[in-house]
Amino acid sequence: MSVLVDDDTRVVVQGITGGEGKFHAEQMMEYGTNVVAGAVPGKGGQEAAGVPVYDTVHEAVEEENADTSVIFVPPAFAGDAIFEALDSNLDLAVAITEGIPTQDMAKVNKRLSETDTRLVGPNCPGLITPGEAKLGILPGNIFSEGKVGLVSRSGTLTYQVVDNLTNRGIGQTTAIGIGGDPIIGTDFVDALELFENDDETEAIVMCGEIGGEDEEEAAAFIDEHVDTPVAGFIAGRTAPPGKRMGHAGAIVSGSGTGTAESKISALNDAGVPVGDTPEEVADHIEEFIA
Amino acid sequence: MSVLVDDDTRVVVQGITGGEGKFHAEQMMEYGTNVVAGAVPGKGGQEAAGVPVYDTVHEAVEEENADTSVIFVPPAFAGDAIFEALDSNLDLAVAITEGIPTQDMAKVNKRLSETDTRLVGPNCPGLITPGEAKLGILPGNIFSEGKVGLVSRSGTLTYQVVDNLTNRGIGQTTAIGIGGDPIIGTDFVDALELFENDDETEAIVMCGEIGGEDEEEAAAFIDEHVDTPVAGFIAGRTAPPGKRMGHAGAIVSGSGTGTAESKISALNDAGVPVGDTPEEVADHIEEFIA
Amino acid sequence: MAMKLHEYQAKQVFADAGVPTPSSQLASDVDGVLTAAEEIGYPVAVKAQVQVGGRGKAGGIELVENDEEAREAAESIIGMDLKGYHVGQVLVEEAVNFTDELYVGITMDRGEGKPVAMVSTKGGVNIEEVAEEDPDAIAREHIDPAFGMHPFQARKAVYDAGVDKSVANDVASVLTTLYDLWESRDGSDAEINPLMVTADDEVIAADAVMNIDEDALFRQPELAEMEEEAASGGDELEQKADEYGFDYVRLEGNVGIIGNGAGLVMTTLDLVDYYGGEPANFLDVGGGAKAARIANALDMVFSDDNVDSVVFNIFGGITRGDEVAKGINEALEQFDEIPKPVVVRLAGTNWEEGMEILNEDLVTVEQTLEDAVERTVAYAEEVNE
Amino acid sequence: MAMKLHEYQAKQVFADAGVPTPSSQLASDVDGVLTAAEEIGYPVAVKAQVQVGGRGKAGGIELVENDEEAREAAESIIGMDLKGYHVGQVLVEEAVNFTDELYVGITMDRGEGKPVAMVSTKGGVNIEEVAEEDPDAIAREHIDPAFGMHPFQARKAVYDAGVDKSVANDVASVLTTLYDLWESRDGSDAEINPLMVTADDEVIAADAVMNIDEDALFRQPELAEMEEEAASGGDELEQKADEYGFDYVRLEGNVGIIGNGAGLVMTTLDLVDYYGGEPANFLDVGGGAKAARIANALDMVFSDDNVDSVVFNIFGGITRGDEVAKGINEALEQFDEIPKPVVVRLAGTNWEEGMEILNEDLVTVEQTLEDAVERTVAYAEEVNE
Repeated sequence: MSVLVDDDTRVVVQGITGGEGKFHAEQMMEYGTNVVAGAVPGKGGQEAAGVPVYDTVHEAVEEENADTSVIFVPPAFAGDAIFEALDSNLDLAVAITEGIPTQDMAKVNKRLSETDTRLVGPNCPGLITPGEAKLGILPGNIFSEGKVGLVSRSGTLTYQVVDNLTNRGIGQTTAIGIGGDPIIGTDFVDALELFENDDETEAIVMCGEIGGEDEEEAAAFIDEHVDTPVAGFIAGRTAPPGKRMGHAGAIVSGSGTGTAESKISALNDAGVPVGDTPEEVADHIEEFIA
Repeated sequence: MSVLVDDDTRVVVQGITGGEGKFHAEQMMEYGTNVVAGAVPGKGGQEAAGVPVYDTVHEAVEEENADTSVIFVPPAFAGDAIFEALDSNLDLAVAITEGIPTQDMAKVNKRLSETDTRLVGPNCPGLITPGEAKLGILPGNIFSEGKVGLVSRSGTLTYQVVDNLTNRGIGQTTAIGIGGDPIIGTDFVDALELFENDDETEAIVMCGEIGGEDEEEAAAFIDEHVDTPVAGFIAGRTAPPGKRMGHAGAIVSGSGTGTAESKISALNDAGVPVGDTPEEVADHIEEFIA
Repeated sequence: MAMKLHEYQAKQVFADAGVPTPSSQLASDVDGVLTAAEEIGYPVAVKAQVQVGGRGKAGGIELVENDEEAREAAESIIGMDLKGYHVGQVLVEEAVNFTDELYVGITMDRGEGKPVAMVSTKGGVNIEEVAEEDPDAIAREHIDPAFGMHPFQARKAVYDAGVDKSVANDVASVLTTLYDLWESRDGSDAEINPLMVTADDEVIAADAVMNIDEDALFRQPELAEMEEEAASGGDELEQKADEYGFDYVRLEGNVGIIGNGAGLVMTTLDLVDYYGGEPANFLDVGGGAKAARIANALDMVFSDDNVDSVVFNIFGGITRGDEVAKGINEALEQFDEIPKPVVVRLAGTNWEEGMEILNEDLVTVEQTLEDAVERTVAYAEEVNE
Repeated sequence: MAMKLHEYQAKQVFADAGVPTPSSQLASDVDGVLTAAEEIGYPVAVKAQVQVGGRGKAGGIELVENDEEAREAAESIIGMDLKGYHVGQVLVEEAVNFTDELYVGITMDRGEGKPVAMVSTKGGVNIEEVAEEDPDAIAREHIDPAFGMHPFQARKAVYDAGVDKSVANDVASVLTTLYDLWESRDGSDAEINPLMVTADDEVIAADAVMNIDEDALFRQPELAEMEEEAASGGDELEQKADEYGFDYVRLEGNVGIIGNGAGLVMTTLDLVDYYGGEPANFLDVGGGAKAARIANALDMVFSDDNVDSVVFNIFGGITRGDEVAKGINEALEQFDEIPKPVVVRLAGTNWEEGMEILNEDLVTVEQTLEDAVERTVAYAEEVNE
């Protein structure tokens, strides 16, 4: 088993005729993902990356039974693309696009409360079930099949941690990059719940970073609802208060919550060991599944 | 028993310092309604109709435990007043105001799908549980306590039918004027469901009129879900197609649905006798509860 | 209810928002038409500016190639009576060469309680017929009024309708503009039919419908001004009712009807029919009418030559029986002889006070609706015997 | 991230939308200040136009009564270094007599994923302190972004905050305008602190904050133009990073850090600290960087005199190891002697290709993140021995 994506997933790629969209559609297919269609307004009837292109996501769903969309649409149009995906009765939409205006995402967030479609992202690397399928831009070769679920706000940090696991022969059920934007679809709690309910996932890695209170909320959720052992990592311990470091999320408010200390102690209180280095995270996981 | 309103209902009147608001607040109290507060922006701290006025509905709820609002706010501000009521954790809001722009009501309609507060109206006379309480502008003296539930799109037509019933000694559990606007809160189906689930209601009168398809939908609902006997009346049999007669709802589309014939035959098919005159409606009800 | 803009007004509103429209000029006499045609360049269409459908079939639209034809068209159209409406103005408009005629429209779907955008490739004809005979030929997209129309929805409607790719973007953009106008101007309907497609893949609004929610005119001052112009034309009595602020519809019969509340007035009409009479009108005085308003209503119905008798049916809620009685007295006491028999039935709020005030020498009083209608129908029959 | 408007720019935006603001003029020299003060009339405030908080305490705001004081204030403020920012311009502004100072603001509540409107009667001081010490003194109203702020919500926030009835309507109206601006201009924060209340119950925006979502600047061309002006000031290296388009933060230490992806770069900083070193900077080259961009990054870190050694940590996803290696070679091959030791760790996409290309004479290569950081910290220590 795995969560959200497997080799039955039928993918439509929104923006498949763009450079990035085409490249990653091909990469996904190479990895084994069942990409069945593209959707690009005005390009209906063409072919891209070897699959038919439709003018609308709805057509791709009707004609090719797509159940999942991966969105590579430029930021100015990505909010609309997500709305289109959410209107198309998909199970899952994964928005890779970075730089979507926050107000567009606030509106998307409102719509998410009205639909059954799950959103992962935006500004995320996507997700992967090793050996089955990947949705997004993660480098497939560093992942391996196994029993560890991974959820992370950061793209390359995910790769780092996965690399540490894979090098020790520890494989993954599914890895989910939830993205570092202020407003995202699937959050830590959602992902933890999915892994907790997945029979095959025997341990969970959660990679957070400074800013916001999502890690604190995740800790509270773990405390109450998660029996699967969790190891954590928090990036940004040395970030000075008030300085922005990349992600809009990574702003230290200066007060109680949002700091690395606050997050680490919340996780520790919930019984989650937090590694000082990525290697230490792998150590904890190794103990869990030993 | 009764539906939606009884002598425990705690009413806040929005617009209580206006002419109509004050007059009808007094009329309601005279009838026995438990009016506990008024809400008028900027008039907080004053008193009107003998009850304290608050700046916001929220305050009236907090301070006086109001659970129901009756709205007498001019049409330009009534949409906002309804939004305020729907934001205040009330059980029920009754909008009497006529002439609210349709687009305002479309937005209200959207919000209704997100809240547990019920709306009756707008552009309606309100509702009454005879002998207990009335919400709105219905002339209390024509109603009498009894076992007939009444729901109607039209104000004065309601009075006419109630008068016919009362004159024969047939009383009412509750009478609900749902209003004749294109977009309303509580519709026939909602009201029928309430009466069907009310132990004391032994028969139902449903007064419809031409335009829209609400009566057809109500007929389908009665067919499937209503065991309580229903008698119907449809105004507008002689209205020529394409002519507007008052209510925006009363536009005959010229084709299949929306006409008096369509509505009457749908009701007949659902086992609902439709009177040719208000007196005939009373005849049917008399038979039902004989 | 809706305030209907004239074609030329709606086109101005659309053009101001960036929708391509043909060049055109308004004219109210033959010289005006000739000057306009000259400036625009033949061929031009001469189009009667009245708010009724089917102007073309009724002779209200002519395509002309030269001065002579233009003069003929102007003479025949200006001043004509078109389905009861006097034609005072015509729009002289550039004739567009088209390869396709589309339909785009926004309206409120009352059943869903939300706006709906519609697109069809079967424009240029009566869209109601298309809706009836081939409903799938119209693509429909419901709009969430809190969000407004998402761009993908405009595209989806256009692609679903099967609009050719060469103009799909432009049509989607017109539809988006149309929605924005509909929303910001409190439209009840906004339509372009036909939206013409030219040989070089341009789209152009060859007709324009914009109806405004009358309840929202208070916040649409520009459009409220247009209403002054738009209101011209129509039945004289209906114009008078407009001035008085009555909901009034003139009908074919001879039994005049006055009441309060649309449902009750419609019921009174139905009862007139039930008792063998023919309603002359629908007149709703609305809620809370005072004496003067009641008198105006009676005055209106009396001015209708077709009316032989009048039934006055008031069930008071916020309308008070004493005010009604005063108004009836006022209206009737000015006559030496009552022109048409009036039957009055008062019920509800203050009906007893009303009965005391009412001058029963001038009217016939009945206690029930049924009796009042039956008596009025009988009076009308007597007149015609 | 947010683009911050200067006070004078934000005030202009607010004033254009109808928010009352004091009369004011921008000046960049002493004469300009005197002329402005003359025209406005004493007393005036002379306010440094730099985007940092606490300008008053830092000596960036002076209230002056006459020419002499104005000259002194202008001379002391113009050209001063205010918390690292050069003051090039001052706003000369009418001094407002106030009886109360309120706070009104709109921002995005990230936790709720929706906008929030805030009102407090404790304006005029650091609102963050109020938020911490007396959170109930700030009334908060969350806004549904699909509907926008309902009028009742503006009123509710104002009444909940305890704003005096005499100005409640005006404050609600300012709050509504502020929300509309925040929404239509893609604000991240829009604030007025203080919103002054005068003795005759007028409200006036004595300060103005307007931060714009940088991701939305593409659809805010007017504000993007203001950014040109607003961007002036700040650390030289940070300005350079802005030009290059890097996410860059300068820190106090001596270990230079370059990497891809915010989380991984922050982790690299944390590891530098973990191994006993001190990070000199945060530099994220972003995703998919090509060789030239990599070379720019190295150039930037080299230009920081504090830097003694550099760790280059790339985990390729869409960034390719071969491009990174090319960029490093390009940057380093121009030196006769490498100015500061560079440790490189490449992983992920095309890392083997990268290792082949990389000129290992110029850099130290490590296989793991931990080893790379440890080595770099050691190099930095060597320099300082």
